[in-house]
Amino acid sequence: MRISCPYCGERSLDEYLYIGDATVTRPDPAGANAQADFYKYAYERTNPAGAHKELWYHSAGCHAWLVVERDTRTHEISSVETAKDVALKRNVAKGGA
Amino acid sequence: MLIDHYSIWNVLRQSLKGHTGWKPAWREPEPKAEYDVVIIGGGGHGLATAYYLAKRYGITNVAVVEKGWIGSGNVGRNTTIVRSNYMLPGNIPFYELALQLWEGLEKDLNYNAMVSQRGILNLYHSDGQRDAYARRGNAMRLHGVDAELLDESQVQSMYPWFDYDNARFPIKGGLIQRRGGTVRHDAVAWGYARAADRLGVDIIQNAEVTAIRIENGRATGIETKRGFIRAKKLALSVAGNSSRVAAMAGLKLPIESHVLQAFVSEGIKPFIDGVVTFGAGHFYISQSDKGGLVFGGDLDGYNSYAQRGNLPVVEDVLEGGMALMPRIGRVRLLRSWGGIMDMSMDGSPIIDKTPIDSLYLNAGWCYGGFKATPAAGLTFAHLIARDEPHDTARAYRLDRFATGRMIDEKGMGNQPNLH
Amino acid sequence: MSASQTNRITGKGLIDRRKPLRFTFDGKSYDGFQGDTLASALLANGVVLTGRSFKYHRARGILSAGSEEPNAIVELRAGARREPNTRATMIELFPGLEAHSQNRWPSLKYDVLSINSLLSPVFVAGFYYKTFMWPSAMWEKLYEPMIRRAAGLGRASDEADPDTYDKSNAFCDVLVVGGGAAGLMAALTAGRAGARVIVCDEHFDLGGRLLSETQLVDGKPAHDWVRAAVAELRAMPEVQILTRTSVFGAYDTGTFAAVERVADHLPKPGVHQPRQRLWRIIAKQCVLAAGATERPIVFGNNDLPGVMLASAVRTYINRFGVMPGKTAVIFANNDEAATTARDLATVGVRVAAIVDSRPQPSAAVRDAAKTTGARLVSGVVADAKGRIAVKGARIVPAAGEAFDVSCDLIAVSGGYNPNVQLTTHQNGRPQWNETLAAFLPGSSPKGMTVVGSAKGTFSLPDCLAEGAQAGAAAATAAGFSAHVPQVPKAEAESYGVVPMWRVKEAKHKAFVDFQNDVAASDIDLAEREGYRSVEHVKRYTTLGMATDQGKTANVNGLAILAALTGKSIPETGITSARPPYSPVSIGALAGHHRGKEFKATRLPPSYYWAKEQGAVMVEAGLWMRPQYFPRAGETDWLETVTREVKTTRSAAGICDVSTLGKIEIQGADAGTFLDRVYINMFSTLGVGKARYGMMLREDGIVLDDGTTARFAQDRFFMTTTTVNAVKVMQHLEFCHQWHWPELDVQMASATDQWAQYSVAGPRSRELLAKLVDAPFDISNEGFPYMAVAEITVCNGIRARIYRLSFSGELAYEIGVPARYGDSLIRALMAAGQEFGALCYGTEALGVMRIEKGHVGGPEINGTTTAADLGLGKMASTKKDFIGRVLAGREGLKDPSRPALVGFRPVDRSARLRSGSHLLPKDAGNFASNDQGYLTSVAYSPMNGHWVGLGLLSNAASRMGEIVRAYDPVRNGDTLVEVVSPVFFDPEGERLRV
Amino acid sequence: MSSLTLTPTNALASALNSSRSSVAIAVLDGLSIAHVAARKGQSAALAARVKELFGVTLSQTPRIATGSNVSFVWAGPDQWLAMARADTNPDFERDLRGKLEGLASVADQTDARALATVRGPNARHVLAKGVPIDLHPKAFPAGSAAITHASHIGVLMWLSEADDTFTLACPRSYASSFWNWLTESAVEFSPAVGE
Ligand SMILES: Cc1cc2nc3c(=O)[nH]c(=O)nc-3n(C[C@H](O)[C@H](O)[C@H](O)COP(=O)(O)OP(=O)(O)OC[C@H]3O[C@@H](n4cnc5c(N)ncnc54)[C@H](O)[C@@H]3O)c2cc1C
Ligand SMILES: NC(=O)c1ccc[n+]([C@@H]2O[C@H](COP(=O)([O-])OP(=O)(O)OC[C@H]3O[C@@H](n4cnc5c(N)ncnc54)[C@H](O)[C@@H]3O)[C@@H](O)[C@H]2O)c1
Ligand SMILES: Cc1cc2nc3c(=O)[nH]c(=O)nc-3n(C[C@H](O)[C@H](O)[C@H](O)COP(=O)(O)O)c2cc1C
Ligand SMILES: [Zn+2]
Repeated sequence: MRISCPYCGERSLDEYLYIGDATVTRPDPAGANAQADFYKYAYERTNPAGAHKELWYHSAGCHAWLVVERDTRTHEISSVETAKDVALKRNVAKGGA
Repeated sequence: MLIDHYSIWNVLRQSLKGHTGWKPAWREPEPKAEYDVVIIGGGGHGLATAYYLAKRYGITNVAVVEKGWIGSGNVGRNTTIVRSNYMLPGNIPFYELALQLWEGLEKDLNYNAMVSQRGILNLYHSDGQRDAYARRGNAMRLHGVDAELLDESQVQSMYPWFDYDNARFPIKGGLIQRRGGTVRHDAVAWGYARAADRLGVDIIQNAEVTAIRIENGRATGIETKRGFIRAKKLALSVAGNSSRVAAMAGLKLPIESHVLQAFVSEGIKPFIDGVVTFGAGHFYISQSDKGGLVFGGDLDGYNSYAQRGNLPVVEDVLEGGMALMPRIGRVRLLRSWGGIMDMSMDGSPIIDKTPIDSLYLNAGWCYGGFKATPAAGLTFAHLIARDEPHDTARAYRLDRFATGRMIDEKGMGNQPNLH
Repeated sequence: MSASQTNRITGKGLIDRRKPLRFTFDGKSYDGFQGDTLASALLANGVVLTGRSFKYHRARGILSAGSEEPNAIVELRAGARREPNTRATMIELFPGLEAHSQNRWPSLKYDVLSINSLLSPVFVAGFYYKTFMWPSAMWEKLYEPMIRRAAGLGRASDEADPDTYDKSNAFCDVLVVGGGAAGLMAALTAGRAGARVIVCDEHFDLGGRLLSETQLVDGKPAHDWVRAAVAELRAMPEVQILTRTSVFGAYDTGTFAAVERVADHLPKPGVHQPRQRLWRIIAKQCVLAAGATERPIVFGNNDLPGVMLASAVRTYINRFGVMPGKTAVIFANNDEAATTARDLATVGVRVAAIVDSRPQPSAAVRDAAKTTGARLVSGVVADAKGRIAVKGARIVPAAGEAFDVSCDLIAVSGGYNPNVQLTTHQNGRPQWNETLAAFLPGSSPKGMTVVGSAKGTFSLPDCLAEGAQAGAAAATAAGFSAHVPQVPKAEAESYGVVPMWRVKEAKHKAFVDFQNDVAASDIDLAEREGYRSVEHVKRYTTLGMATDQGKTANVNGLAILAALTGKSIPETGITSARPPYSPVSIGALAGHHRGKEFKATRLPPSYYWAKEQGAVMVEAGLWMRPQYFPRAGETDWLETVTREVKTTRSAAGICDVSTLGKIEIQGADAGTFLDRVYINMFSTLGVGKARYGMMLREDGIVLDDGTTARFAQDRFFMTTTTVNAVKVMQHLEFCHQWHWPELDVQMASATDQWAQYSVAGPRSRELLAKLVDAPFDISNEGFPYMAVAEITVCNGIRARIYRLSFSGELAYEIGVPARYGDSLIRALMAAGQEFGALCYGTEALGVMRIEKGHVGGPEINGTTTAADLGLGKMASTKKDFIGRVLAGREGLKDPSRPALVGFRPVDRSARLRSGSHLLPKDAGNFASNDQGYLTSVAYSPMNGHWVGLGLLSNAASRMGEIVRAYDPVRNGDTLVEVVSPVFFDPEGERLRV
Repeated sequence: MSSLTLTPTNALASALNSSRSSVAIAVLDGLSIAHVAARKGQSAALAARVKELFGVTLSQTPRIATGSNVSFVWAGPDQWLAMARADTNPDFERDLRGKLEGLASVADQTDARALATVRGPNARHVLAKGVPIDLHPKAFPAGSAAITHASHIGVLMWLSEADDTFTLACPRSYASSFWNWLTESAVEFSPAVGE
């Protein structure tokens, strides 16, 4: 499997580390149900068979964290974005809402 | 009259008649409209659960519903290691129960699954690893389980041909559980299937479950490729597919599905007697009774339902193999394959009721569920039959992550691919 | 020509008759030629019996001429280079080649275990599952050893593999797998377009079937065309030809694995030559032109030596100039019978009969029978006759009486199976084609096109045309402008297959899987017993599980099963092929990474110096660190370590701590960032100060600890533990990029930049004073505990100095650019000489931290919280930080959770061991009494006895209690007293002086 | 004032002394190296400043750009390794930090890496044995850079703009293993060694 790092280009699996689901984001630690929210964030996974947004780290490359959308049945990758860009957009969305 | 009982005498008798007199190992029944218990998943666990439900708890109106052929999942693709050399109190008694059940399995099932207690040796390469193994071995001994800590010379006398002289991480010794060993994987599925079938359990193959019916907060049946089947109690035992099937009931689990590869070499004359795990890389190995070296290593590391792996792990595993056993350089890899496993968030399994009435869950076995098969079947059957956990499986609760009572042998936390 | 090569055909074949080669088989010497395989050379010498089968020890000869060979597998070479299960059909002959038959005793001809063959009615599929159950203890003692003695085929070498293996990465626009007609045409076309092309073929010559057939291409012998094509390819700078190279795996995103047998055709690899090379090929496009494999027909005794695939018969004749028999019977269900008959007759083999199982033998066959004078029979060969070699065939005509024909060769063709394996490695399912009676590629991996007979295109002109088209299309897809060229002319062959899977008239055992001795009757039995899925049949009978992976067996087997269950072949389905396509040596997959090079080694700056001192080194992760520095006369490590500790605590000790992870953290928000990743505050840390910090994982468990210094408002320097350096960097980058990208923070690893030494002990200040340059004030007032500074040492060398102490002594850490590390350790030692300073290793480091009750790896083990380690109070309540919320879960706050305390033996002379479990004093050895364990122990020179740290339930209320440290795996059982974890200088006075 | 003086040792040279064979590769020494990372929102300003100071356009893609006495090789998003001759730039990191104040974070890397050069017609064959990226001139033309690994050891590498020389920088502590791999990979081509 090869992932295209937006910075480095296409590289093989062994340059990357995987951490998992990118659809969960760190909840508000001051929220009313912080502990329940953090439990869900840290433990509950959709674990879909199909399209999966997930976080990869270009550990042997540029050290960027990436959000990769990949089909868990075929390993086919449909998109790669940097985690930073996704996070900035998410934060804007949060702030804007 | 077809013959049912397996014994050398019947085999000899049959050999004179071209083996035409054997009764099929299991029937191929049409699904009934309703069962007392429907078990989803015809793997080792599902079949064992059915068997013990019938045998120990007297519940025989049971169906095991399998999407493909029985044994097509991980029970048919694992590296066959059985052992109870765990460290934590939530685990040891459970796996020890399993090991004891293995020890009596053939007679129980009248099926030879070739339970072979040839010993499992975990090598250590540093003082820290030694002490960690001592901690584990001591925990085992406190539970009445056999464990011995070996030094380098003891390991040498067992396996003189490991790399001792030129190793990057020299072998300092090992922890051995002599009662550990291997079991012929397919035979476990077949043996349980046959024994369950004889007790009246319906084994329904090629019947993928596509939906779970829930009425008033209660699971009442399943939609399958072969029609709707009503169930008084519904039990999930689908290993690597737990999240997919649980999602049919609206549940999200603390589980990810990952692929683990396994490997077999060409058949060669046996020279590896027991099971060995390398402590300085991801590699473990045993030799099958056919002569193939059966080995494996680390997970591929990413969520996958593809049931196949990629090249980096293949190389990583074989690097470990050559580092430990430089004599296998000219032995050839014959086949590699993958299995999809439920990797739970603490590396330990879940046997529990779910928030949905009459829906029971057996999941999260990671790469260690084969050895658990008899105990998983027995304790899950207990839970289903009695509606309360079996004593040895009490710790395997679904809510332990929310309460902070994880059973984390490796200390890797909520990152499943590291367990 | 050598006299022994009685079956060599004069003037035929592509072997080099000027290069005779001598070899031995089972100790007997023979001659062959350069260009032979072991199989062709054996046949040339009239050797027909090559091995014994796995289970029944039946006589086995050569079936094929390729990598599908199930029968003729031998042990090659001897000693450390002994190589089991090697296909004689793929071994290139080299001078001095030594091969042995396998799985027989005492000799190939008289094999005692061939008695198994008589017992074959007993040893049927599933035999073991029904037997050996009683008494159960006998399994390991008797039955299994018996079974294992008979298991396996060849023997692995007893010695380490002496050869080296290489790996290489290759990238191309078009990978062509297979260099037959279709593959060559594809490569030529793509190559002409300028694409980067790699052509792999597992044989030592390109050409595929063209080397084996007498066809004409453009009016000339096919191999002339091959030669020209290869020459053209070789002249193209962007084309790489890899012969002796099997592409064995098709992985995701155009990744292919191939193994090149670089030196297997030589007696041994040349100097600096690897034996084999693993290629990782990344291809934009792949043209799979892997050809097709002929399948046998399942008739009685069809495993006898002398039964040979028809295509192999032609290969031996045309390519190797070998006559595989004197009198032949041909048994086929397609037109290959015709070609085979002609080729046999041409070289003088008598074709006694052509047996065509089709309802109506084709015109081609009728014609061939006529020209070769063969008797044409519409019917089947029911049984081969003979004991260890074919002596005849029992033929059952479609109409009429069965009769026998004597012969020593039965050439069979049951039709072709396209080699679709590589299309299925990513779960593609082949599709059944009724007309061709074969599985053709279904969905292939992205970017792969299948051509030629691998796709079921069996006629040469079509193979060439398809190759050209696919080559052009692949080059175009890779961004080149390619033209489909005029393809060379060739005549189309006819095929006309009509399935014939199993000869029902067989009287003898009829084999499906030759190597694993799976007979048709085993499939019958499996089906009867309910093992009706094709996958069950495979596993119950072991059909297709031998070293050849059923290349000649699987389709026959499933067709037989389909007939039994009454299902169609596509309903029955085929078992999956998995990598590798053909077996690959383990050495090749490991490559360079074995022995000392298994993993990279990291050397700390003082490494070479420490080696000079005779230090004992220890692996610490990838690092090699000095463990202790023994001196002459010291009898054991404990004596050395005790001296190192005592000297450090009384004078000065120096330790290389460069292995600690070091991270430069800069930016306007660096302080804020640290506040969020550490449980304690860092934004408030003064410039010129350091602070001990602890970080958690999000699940509330401790991740790592270390000190972080502040050199400027916006510039911090973090240290991590040695083992967690990489993990922490990854974690920080995750936190920054994913959680808080809005923060102005930049990070750079500095682990390798700084050589860092801890200088500890009461004389450490005096020692360092000799190195630091003026005007730096190293006095206690000028540079107090937890101060840090950027200074110079030894006349202007940049350095960083930190007043930190892990040992509990007055201590410093001094860092210089790593290139000065070697020099600095020498300077420190020189400066320290007058104070009696020494260098200490990881052992003494550990002893001193345990004496001080500092937590280390055994305590920060991925399951402990800050509170467990007695550091819960460090957590700031004024802010959020990673791990805070989940650390609040009830289970992690449970007071009965084991927490850190110290232990000392009641009998002060007793030794403690880490990993001992803690039980109440008078409690029995039961798990229910297990209350924790010792994490770290050391002999404390300062206390004069062993001390330990451990995790104990309800620890806080148990000070002074006596408990047992129970260590049955080392026969230990020691009474210990629960004490404070700080064993030395509890007030911390020494480090502040 | 101290009477003790320190002298530098090169990590690869130390490894070379203890290595098994020699190759057509050279140890590259004598560079001052600093990690330069743009401060938040300062990329453009940093680029302008660097252009003004050194006449180099900072590459936003994996390339090396060489200006008057200083080269900047891309080292990650918004990060570069700045390199200059050590003899004329002894205080390179501090100078840079001063010059780029407010625009970039600067960290000394002079000692963090061991550098080797590989050149010649077989350079790509040698490197292909461990470096998993496409080094074909079309895919990796002169001036290209990459962060990747070589035989499991992290490297930052580039192909010089001037001649066909690859430079590989590995973490200093890995120098010995790196050297073993490089020499073993090269030995097939009977190479020569230089300093
Ligand atoms: C490569 C590998 C090596 C391993 N090595 C070991 C080892 O050495 N020792 C050890 O103890 N453990 C090992 N394991 C783990 C062990 O194999 C598993 O934990 C265990 O087999 C899981 O239980 P099971 O047998 O019930 O699972 P499975 O056999 O996977 O059974 C689950 C069944 O559910 C079926 N199913 C799924 N979805 C549906 C649906 N929707 N409808 C109907 N049926 C469905 C599947 O088809 C499957 O047959 C290994 C696993 C792998 C992959
Ligand atoms: N008369 C017939 O009906 C009939 C039937 C089958 C084939 N043929 C003939 O066979 C030829 C088919 O040409 P083709 O090019 O398709 O096939 P081919 O058999 O000529 O060539 C395939 C080549 O691929 C190689 N190969 C296979 N798998 C490989 C792997 N994994 N790695 C590396 N190499 C591998 C083989 O060594 C072989 O050289 C034609 O000459 C055709 O006439 C004729
Ligand atoms: C313990 C064990 C031993 C195996 N031995 C062999 C073997 O000798 N030959 C073989 O072809 N496959 C062997 N296999 C692999 C199976 O053929 C098959 O690949 C595996 O069960 C997974 O199924 P799949 O490849 O059909 O997905 C073995 C599998 C296991 C679990
Ligand atoms: Zn990258």
